[in-house]
Amino acid sequence: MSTLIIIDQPPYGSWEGREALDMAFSLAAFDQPVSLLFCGAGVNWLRKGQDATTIQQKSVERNLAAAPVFGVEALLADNKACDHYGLTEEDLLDPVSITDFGPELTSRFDHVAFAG
Amino acid sequence: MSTLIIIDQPPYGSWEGREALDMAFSLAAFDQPVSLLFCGAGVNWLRKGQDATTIQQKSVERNLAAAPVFGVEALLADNKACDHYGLTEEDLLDPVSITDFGPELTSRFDHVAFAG
Amino acid sequence: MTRFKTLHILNKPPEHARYRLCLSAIGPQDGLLLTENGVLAITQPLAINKERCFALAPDLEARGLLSHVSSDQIASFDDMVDLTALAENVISW
Amino acid sequence: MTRFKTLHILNKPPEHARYRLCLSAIGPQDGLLLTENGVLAITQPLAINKERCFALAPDLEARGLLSHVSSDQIASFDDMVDLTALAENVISW
Amino acid sequence: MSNSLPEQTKTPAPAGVFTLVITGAPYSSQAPQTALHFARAALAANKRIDRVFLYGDGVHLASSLSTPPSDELNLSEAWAGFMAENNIPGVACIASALRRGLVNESEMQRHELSAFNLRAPFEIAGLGEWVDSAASESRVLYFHRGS
Amino acid sequence: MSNSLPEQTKTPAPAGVFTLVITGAPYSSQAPQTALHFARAALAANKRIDRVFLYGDGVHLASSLSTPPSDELNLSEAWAGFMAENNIPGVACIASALRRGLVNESEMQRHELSAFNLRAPFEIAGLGEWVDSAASESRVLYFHRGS
Repeated sequence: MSTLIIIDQPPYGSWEGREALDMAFSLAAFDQPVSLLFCGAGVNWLRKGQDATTIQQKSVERNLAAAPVFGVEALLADNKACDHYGLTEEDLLDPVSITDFGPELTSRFDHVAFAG
Repeated sequence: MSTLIIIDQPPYGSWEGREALDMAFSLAAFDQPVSLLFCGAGVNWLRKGQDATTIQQKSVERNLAAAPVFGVEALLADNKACDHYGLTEEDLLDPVSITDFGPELTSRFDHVAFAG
Repeated sequence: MTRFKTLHILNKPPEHARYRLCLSAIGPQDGLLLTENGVLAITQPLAINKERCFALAPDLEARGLLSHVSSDQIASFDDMVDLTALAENVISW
Repeated sequence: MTRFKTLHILNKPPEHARYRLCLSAIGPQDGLLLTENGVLAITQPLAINKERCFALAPDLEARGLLSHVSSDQIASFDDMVDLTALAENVISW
Repeated sequence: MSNSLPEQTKTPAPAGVFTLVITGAPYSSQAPQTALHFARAALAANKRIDRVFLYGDGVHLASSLSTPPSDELNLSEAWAGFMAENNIPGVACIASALRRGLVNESEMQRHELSAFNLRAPFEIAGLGEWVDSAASESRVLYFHRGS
Repeated sequence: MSNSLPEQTKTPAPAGVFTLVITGAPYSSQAPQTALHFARAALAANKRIDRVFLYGDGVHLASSLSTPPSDELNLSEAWAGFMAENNIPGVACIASALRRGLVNESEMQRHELSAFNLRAPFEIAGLGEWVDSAASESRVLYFHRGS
């Protein structure tokens, strides 16, 4: 049973991405294989240099950096979406791999889910 | 003070359109000039022959038919959106006028609002 | 009853970002079930074989679209149960 | 402080249907203020004069985009108050 | 419906057990309504529903205070009745619920709140309940908002 | 910010009074947070806020039971405090509120509910309050969800 959790919403504007992260961390905590995929506007989660102090939220960078430690197998980012937002490999947080969204990717998992 | 309430969400899938209608009816009830504009997927509110009995909701057709009676000045539908959904004048509920969405339209009103 | 590799359940209108995302994830052995706002897709050109694309009857009816679809493509909730039970995987968009 | 005919406040990302709707409603004497998810628009080509397009500083900062915008285009909440008070009309998308 | 596609080479047994995850709120999205219609059809087809899990905005379905106009379906009531009749456990995710003001009696006491508003038979529990379903043979279906 | 566009020929006095309409829920959208930052800046600039109106999913901001984790801002509490300090009335639309399970003491009694969960100083009233603002000289600003 391997799970792919998809985040397609940008950070800070809604809680959906945070709740997706909680899903992934919970699976990992129970030793279930899980990966995270960022696509669409969701790739903006992965930009370096975020600081959400002024909007009184917690920056998501630290959460994401902790993902491999907590046992999340991979952080994946859709190639086209990164291009669309001008994100090159250098702009992205460290543990992220660029990939291509499509049926080949999703069919590698038994269970594919969004948080909302 | 004239108001334009815009509905850009399709019916039944969310409550936003119903709550937009309530806004328009309230303004009209207090004798404030108000029109409704349907654009994007919102033009699907205007298709004849809706029957929401099986999904246990109230059909929106009757509400819309009542709009002129309640004092809503105009029901407007965006031309391009109607085209996109294959809606011709014949397919639309009676009191609707087709118009072009854009700055010329919105600038005719003092107050332009969405329900959500 | 058809058994798909992945059944994609789509409840978003064509303007929605996830609508496009869903369409780009449909593989050659997959099926598409349109529900709620998703049934509006049947007014649009879809790059998927009609034999693999269904729409939920009550949602079509609510939106005045029952006559827009051939009866082969119309699914009841009973059909939805069968489709989801038989598919190898299901993705709700 | 600039006085616009209509000030458009946009808080949706470029993938959102209402983002496109907003851009199609901007007249020649109008201004655009990007807030929340809307600040992602500054990563995209926009058909609006830079002198009429602003983005909220705290939202840019949160999303790591402060350095992507020239200082003329960066608005504080104080600027937002002035822009909305001075405009003839305001539309929140 | 047609019956046209060839069967796949790999043909596992059809799912007999479903878990329904509802993330769309009632009176905001159609998700709880669609999920209830699906749930009824599933039981009619002799499938089992092991759990209904409310997540994100979906936790509002468990409110005991939701009071729609009398000519509209009370979705919280309809869901609670369906679950009680068919012995299906309903769980609202605790993290989603607390943020959104949905609490049971013990959370009320723990956080010194003035009231509780969780409708029986819904309970409050962690994401572990969802992991439990995801890790089992159960087919997990999601009902999200549609706009 | 630049100061580049020519002034319009028609130049009405700048708005001195604002009405804030919040339609996005806390812990689901950023709307209540952005509105609060705006409201603080407006008062600092000597503007007046005649009313905060909660509509649609925005009514959840008036919940007295919302309990985010201790390291997250409690938005309901922050808004209630801001309104009390500055004598700004806050109104949740009654139709939106009842559907979504947000009730005050008198609605609890009228509908024979088990509890109430409206946080003071928020009140419950009809859309007439919004019409009142829309028909006045007040500038009505909307804070919707952003996704």
